Order: sequence, then structure tokens, then C-alpha cells
Amino acid sequence: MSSDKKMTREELGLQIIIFSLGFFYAIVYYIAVPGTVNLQAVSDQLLAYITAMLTAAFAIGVINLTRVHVNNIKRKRATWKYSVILIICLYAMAIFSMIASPYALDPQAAVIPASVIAFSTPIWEFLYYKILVNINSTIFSLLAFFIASAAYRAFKARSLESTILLAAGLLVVLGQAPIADLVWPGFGAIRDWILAFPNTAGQRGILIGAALGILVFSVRRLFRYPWGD
Amino acid sequence: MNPIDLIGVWVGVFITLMVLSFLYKENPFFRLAEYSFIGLAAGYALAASLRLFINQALNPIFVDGNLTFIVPVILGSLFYAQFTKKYSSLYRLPLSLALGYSLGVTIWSIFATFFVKQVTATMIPLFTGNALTTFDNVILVAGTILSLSYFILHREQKGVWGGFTKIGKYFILATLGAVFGSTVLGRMAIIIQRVQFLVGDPAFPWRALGMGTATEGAYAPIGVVAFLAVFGYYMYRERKKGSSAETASKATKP
Amino acid sequence: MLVAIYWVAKIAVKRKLKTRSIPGLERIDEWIKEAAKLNRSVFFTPGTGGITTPDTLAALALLGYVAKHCVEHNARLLVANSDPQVQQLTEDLVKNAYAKAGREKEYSTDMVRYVSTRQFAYAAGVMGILRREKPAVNFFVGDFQAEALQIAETGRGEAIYQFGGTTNTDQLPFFMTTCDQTLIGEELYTAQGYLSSDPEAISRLIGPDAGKILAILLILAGALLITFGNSILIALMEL
Amino acid sequence: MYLILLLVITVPVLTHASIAVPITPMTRALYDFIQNLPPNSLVVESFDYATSVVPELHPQAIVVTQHIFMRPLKVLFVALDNNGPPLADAVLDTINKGNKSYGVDYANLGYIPNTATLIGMPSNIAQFLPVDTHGNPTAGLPIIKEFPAAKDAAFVITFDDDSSALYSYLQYWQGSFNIAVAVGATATIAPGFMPFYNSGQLVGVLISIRGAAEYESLLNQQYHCCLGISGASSAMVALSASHVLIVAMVVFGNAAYFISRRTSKREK
Repeated sequence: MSSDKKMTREELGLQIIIFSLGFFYAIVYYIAVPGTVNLQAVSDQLLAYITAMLTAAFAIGVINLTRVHVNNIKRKRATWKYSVILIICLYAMAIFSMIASPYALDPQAAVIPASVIAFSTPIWEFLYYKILVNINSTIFSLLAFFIASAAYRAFKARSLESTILLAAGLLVVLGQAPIADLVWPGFGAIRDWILAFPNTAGQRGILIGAALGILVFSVRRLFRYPWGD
Repeated sequence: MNPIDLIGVWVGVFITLMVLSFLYKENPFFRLAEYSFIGLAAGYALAASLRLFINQALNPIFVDGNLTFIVPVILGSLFYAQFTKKYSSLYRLPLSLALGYSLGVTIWSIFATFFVKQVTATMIPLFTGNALTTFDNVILVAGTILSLSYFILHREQKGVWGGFTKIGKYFILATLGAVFGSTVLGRMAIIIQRVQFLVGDPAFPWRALGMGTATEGAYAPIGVVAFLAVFGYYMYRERKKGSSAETASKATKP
Repeated sequence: MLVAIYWVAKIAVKRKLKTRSIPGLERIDEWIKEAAKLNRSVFFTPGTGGITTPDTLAALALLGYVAKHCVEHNARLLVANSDPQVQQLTEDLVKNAYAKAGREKEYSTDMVRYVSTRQFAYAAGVMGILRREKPAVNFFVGDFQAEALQIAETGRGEAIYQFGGTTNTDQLPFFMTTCDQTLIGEELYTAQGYLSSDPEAISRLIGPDAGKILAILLILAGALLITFGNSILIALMEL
Repeated sequence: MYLILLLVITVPVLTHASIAVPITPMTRALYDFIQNLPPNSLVVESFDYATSVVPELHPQAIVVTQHIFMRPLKVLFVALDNNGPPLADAVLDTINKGNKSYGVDYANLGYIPNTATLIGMPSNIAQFLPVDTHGNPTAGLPIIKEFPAAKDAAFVITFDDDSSALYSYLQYWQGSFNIAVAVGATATIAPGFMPFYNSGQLVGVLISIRGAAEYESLLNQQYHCCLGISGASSAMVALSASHVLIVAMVVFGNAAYFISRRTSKREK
């Protein structure tokens, strides 16, 4: 991370690219000189190129996964049987998604026969809704258990600091349980107040601080990006 | 009743319980769900990003006839250079372009949206004539300033200054406690709906999640019982294996 | 305004000011040594952000440091990624760390693993890695959403040393409650300055500090002005 | 501990126990606003959530849509998340549509692919969203003939899971065209919206499944209907129970902590 290290020629070239593009996009929204080149239009066009360039990397992730798991299977590593399942799921889903999902390549059935699409649609729907959506939701729902155990462990009045965390957390939890409001309506009001004032103040402090850190960090990266340092 | 939806419900129940079994311990059922999920997600993402590539890069060339888009496509293909041995660092070229762009936009937007907006939003009257709102506003302004002061690094947090930063830290902790507390609500909503699914409750949005209708859903508990039987058998075998391994190791000991 | 920040920074650099420390940074090295001694791996993940997310880039800078020390102490490093381009960058970083020590041969492709772009598939993968491989240290620093607590609680359950950091205020509480050390908000960006212990890097931290003082003064002035019914500062800022 | 939590949730779900839900001011504000909209106003509902947060936001979408359909209002459905359009269709399947007909009183315009479209809609809907989700040309729909530009909308509500949708509507629709905005939010992001509600920029905020339950009971108070339509009310007992469990666990944990600390002190 030290900046005294010499850049190689290749790195220097890349740095010039990073700097010029970064500088351009940092200021383009501030300058609008009437009558000259429309910088806004240039920046939009450039953005379209960059987006197109990034979309070209669409298969990187799949290549990585395939490499790792085919390797697992070849060397019969401990979890190789699961790797076989992963690879099958990956390519089956890719094929059916290209035929029948909202991202289908040929939704109008111009090249792919309509019968193939009709055959694939229920299979894709099964893979997507019955399997993928369910795993996704259930992994999400694990958080309910984790948040409970985290609360149990972390909300302890060890010091003044942890007591504040505990108090704010518990008051908010109480304020949003419908039953607590029935016991004493004040809980809801306290929760709303905590969220509206102390919470907003703390969030702003964190956000303003972070914004400045990000700003300085990004400007420095314009001058030197540490490739593999 | 639709038999495919019925099978779908049972498959969904099995999968749900396979994932939940992780809470007990890491086991082959969870691993199966984990690996198939990663596979399915990657396959779906491949189709989605291929579609995006066609829309953003190929359509401009082949449909609109804008040949300049060939340049970004060639640059983008350099990302794949990393998989070769000889030219692996070529991928840095397109990446530099993307990095330059994103750093520039960050520099521009972070200042406007985070710094200026948050600072101006905190410029509120410190005295309003109403005791309650005056108190609220003072808390907001003082809290923002104090929690910001906690992040100032060029001064050791001692003495009066240390007192300020300490109160700032308290504000930050109160914020984190509040966010923690309010997140509990959402997480509970999600597990409640999972449970509604497992017991086949008609209140579960069967239609919205593509799980057929409540008619098929009502049979979900059968899936739960079936899974518990399978999982129980697995645990029984594990225990037996464990105990036999134990006796074996005892036997070898002199 | 930028000029004002620069100007305050200039003054501050001249007067060499003492800095407060960020707790926990100095223990990174210790933890890595400990991991090597226990013959367990060191786990690092930069979260689910892409290369356009500042938090991710800050995390990569920290990875550079961690990788260097892992090579130095012979600890096995394990990196898991969610974004394909971040995967490319991290591969490069780790490979280079080995190359610099002249030990390219020890680098293997399964050290840096791509898991999934999909949030919860990534979470499931990381949870699986933590439970199966039981690393000694878990660095999860960068841009995280809901998956943060899944990773954190799993790590906690395996009694792994945890080092977290993010600027996302929605997730920060879960870092604070499950990690042994957390970089809160801006500390994620200033951390590298400390790690590189050269005086020039630390003096560079003065920039953000000057900005903070400026922000405090602006808020105070603006709030006082508006109390007396004058909103000129707000109008100026919104220009 | 995990098992207790599962039990505490499962029992109320199985028994369908119910509980009266106190109404928070933010929910009431939204309800009153929709109740007092002048007849024949245009409302836009934006479905900006992914399937993973269906538990939190789908019930809200159901109750709000039901309310809008019970009043003489016209409504357009859009989505800033590509999961949105089918979710809007699912909502329409769930609710009682009364005598409203597609194309005249409501239409599902589908996914808004980019910010340019969002910015363009206030001036011309048909130009930026040429077809609806049924494949009809939007320009031919009676509702679009009546309201060709979204700037004529009286109100937009976004069901939002990552705050970007709300910020877009605040910036491009409210900032430029002064359209009233409300949000149905997940519990995680809702705290961040409090400043907007307090400053009057938002006419109301629904917080997660609880907001939906409150709204459902408001509908029930006025129209004596719709109880249980969204499934939110029946989740309230389980929700209360799980919250109480967490509080109890924390109290118990602290008691244990203090006792152990006291005994360890004595040993010294």
C-alpha cells in the first residue's frame, strides 16, 4: 500500500486510463458550456460502451465455477458428489432459462420451435419457483434464528456502552410488538421517537464521515491503483 | 388439484427443511441444498446476463447497425484473458476502464448525495417555541455533530474532547441498537411465512410465489412428516456409526 | 468547499498532530500468526458489492495486507467472492502476494473461490465453507447486505475470531454484535493508512478530518442561522 | 433456543389466534390520505420488491390495492423490480375487484427498465411504456386516454425493499411534479425513511407486515370486510410472541450474567 513503489510501464498506462476516465466523470456533471461539444451526450455514449463492455464478461462466473468443480470431481475431493449435482443444476438451469425464462433468447419462437418452448416452460417454472425461490426464502429465514441468538448474546449490560445498545434495541423491539402496545401505548411512541431522532443523528454522523473517507480514498485511487499490492 | 403443483409443494417443503436443518448442524441435506442452489442460481444468472449482453452490446451492432459497439465487445472479451497463462494480466485493461468510470462517478455523487444532503438536512432550528420539538431538534443536531466527532482521528480522545467523542459513540451505539431492533420485525415476518408454508396455511401467498393454490398447499404437512422421518433415519444411522466407531476405537486401545 | 478542505488539511499537516488509534488493527498480525500455529486457514470475503462499490475497493486494499502477512507467516488463505470481476482482482492480489515472496508455486486456484452472484447462494456457500473448513480467523470486510448476519453468526458458532467492517448502517449493528473487532463506517477507509505505518500515509488522513470539522462548523452555523429565520446557508449548499 | 423460537411461531400460526393491532400514526396517515383522495383521481402503485421479501411487502400491496379498488379511483401498476409485474397480477387475483374493469379503471404497465423511462413517464406514458403486460398497446387503453401523462397522478405508492425506488420517486416525480408519495417499506429500511415522513415529504409509511395488519384492521373498521385477505393479521400473534420471546431471552441472559458475575466476585 505504500506509494513509493515504482509503477511498471503497464501499470502506468492503466493508471492513465483510470485517471482520465475518472477525472472526466467526476467533473462532467458540473460543466455545461453552451455552444460547445455536448459533454453530457459524450458521457452518456461512453457509459453505453462501458456497460456493453462489462456485459461481455457474462460467462466469467460460470467458467470459474465449472473449473473449480470439475477439478473437484477429477480429483475426487471430499465433496465431489455435490460438485456433480452443482454442475448438472447449473447447465440444466442455464439451458431452460435461455429457452423459457423472462430472459429467454428467443421469446417469439423465431428459431427455437414453439413445441420446445412449450415443453421447457413448466420445467423452468418448476426449477425456478418450486426449488430456487424456496431455497432462497429459507436461507433468508435463517436470519430470524440468527438475530435471536445474536440478541441473546450481545444485549448484555456489561458496560455503559453495551447498556445503551441494549436499551435502544429492546425499546424498539418492544415498540413494534403489537402486544406491547396493548399493554402500554407509550412503547410505540418511544420506538418512533428513537428511530426519528437519536437514530437519524447517529446515521448522519456515520454517513457524513464515511462520505469523506470514500471521497479521499477514491481520489487517491485515481492517482494510484494498487494492482496486486 | 394440479398434481405437478402438489409435487412442487412437497419438493418445496423438503427443500425448506433441508436448509433449516443447518441450524442443528452442517449435514448432507444442507450441503445438497447449498450446492444445487449455487448451481441453479449461476445457471439462471448466465441466461440473464447473456440476455443483457445481447441487449446492450450485440443488438446495437446487429440490429441498429452501430459498428462502434464492436470496440467494447472486443475490450470486454479481454476479461477472459485471465484464463490463459500467457496473457492473463490483459484483463486489467477493461477493468481499468470500469474502475476509472466508477471512481469518477463515486467522487461526483458521494459529495452531492451524502455530504451536502445530510449536512443541509441537519440545518434545522434549535429553538422552535415548542419545548418538545426544540428538544428533538437539539438532539438531532447535537447527535449528528457528536457522532461525527467520534470519527475525527487527529486528536487523542482524552479530556473534554474525549467526553464529546464518547457521547458521540453513545449516539452511534443507540443507532445501531435501534436498527438491530427494527430489523427483528422483518426477519420474524419472513420466518412466520415459512412456517405458514410448512403447515399449509391458506394465508400463505401460494399464487404470488408460484406454488399453485392453497388446495395443494394444504397437503404440505405430509411433506414435513416425510422429511422428519428421513432425517430421523439419517440421525439414527449417524449415531449408530458414531457409537460403533467409538467401540471400535475403544477396542483397539490396549 | 473542496478548496476549504484542502486548506485546512495543509495547516494540519504542518502541525504534526497526534492521532487516536483504531482498536484492533494491530491484532490482525497476531491473529494470522495464531492461525498458522493452529494450522487452520485465514478466511477473507469482500462481500456482495461489485467493483463500482467503494466499500469493496477498500476491502481489497485490506486484503492486500492480509495476503502479505499470510504468506509471511505461512498461513493458508481462503477467499470467497460474489462478483466475478472482484474475483479476478482478488485472484491477482493473492497470486501477487505469493509471487513477491518468490513462492508462486504455493498459490493454488482453490484459494480464491467464486461462489455466486446471487446474494443468498453466496451466503449459503460462505456458511458452508465456515462450518466445513473451520478457519481460525474470518475477515468479512466490505459491502454486505442481509447476508452479513448469516456469515457472522455461523462464524461465531464455530468460535472463529471475527474481524468485520462496513459503512452500511443497516448491517453495522450485526457486525458490532458478532465480531471481535469492527471497522465502523469511515474507519474502513482510514484503516490502510494505519496499517502502512508510514508517516506520509497517516498525514493523508488529515483530509477527511478537515472535512469533518468543516461539516460540523457548517451544521452549527446553518442551524444557528435558521433558528433566527435565515436560510441563506441552506440555499448556498443546494446550489 | 432455535426450537423454542420455531414453536413460539408455529403454535399461533396453527391455531389462527388473533389479536387487536394498535394503529400507528404513519399507517393512519396513509389510510386517511387514500380515503380522502377526490373521486376519479389517478393512483400509481409501484411494485419494487423481489420475491425474497414477499412476506414483508406483499400483504401491504394487497390491502392498499383493495382499499384503492373500494374507492372510485383509477390505478396504474408499474414495477421497478423485474419480479414486480407478476406480483402485481397475483395481488389482483387475490383482491375483490368489485365492478372495475381492466383497461378502464386499472392497468398493469409492467417493468420500468431504466431511469430514463421513469423520468419520461410523467410527460408521456404511452411513449415510454408502449405495451402493457397483456401485450395491449398502452395508447389504446381508455385509462391512458384519460390520463396520458403520469404527472396527472395524485399519488404514487412504492413497495420498496432497498430504498432506491423511493429515492427515485421522490427525486423525479415529487421533486419535479409535486406528486404525493408514500412507501411500504421493509423493517430494515423503514428507520431511514422517518426523516422524510417527519418533514412531510411522505404522506405515510407502512412498516413491514405489521403495517399491513394495521391497514387491514382500518379497512375492517370502516368497511367491515377484508379481514384475513392479506394474511398479515393472522401473523400478528406469532409476531408478538417471537418479539416477547426475544425480550424474555435478553432479560434472562442478563439475569444469568449478573448472577454469575456476583458469584465469581465472591469466590475472589
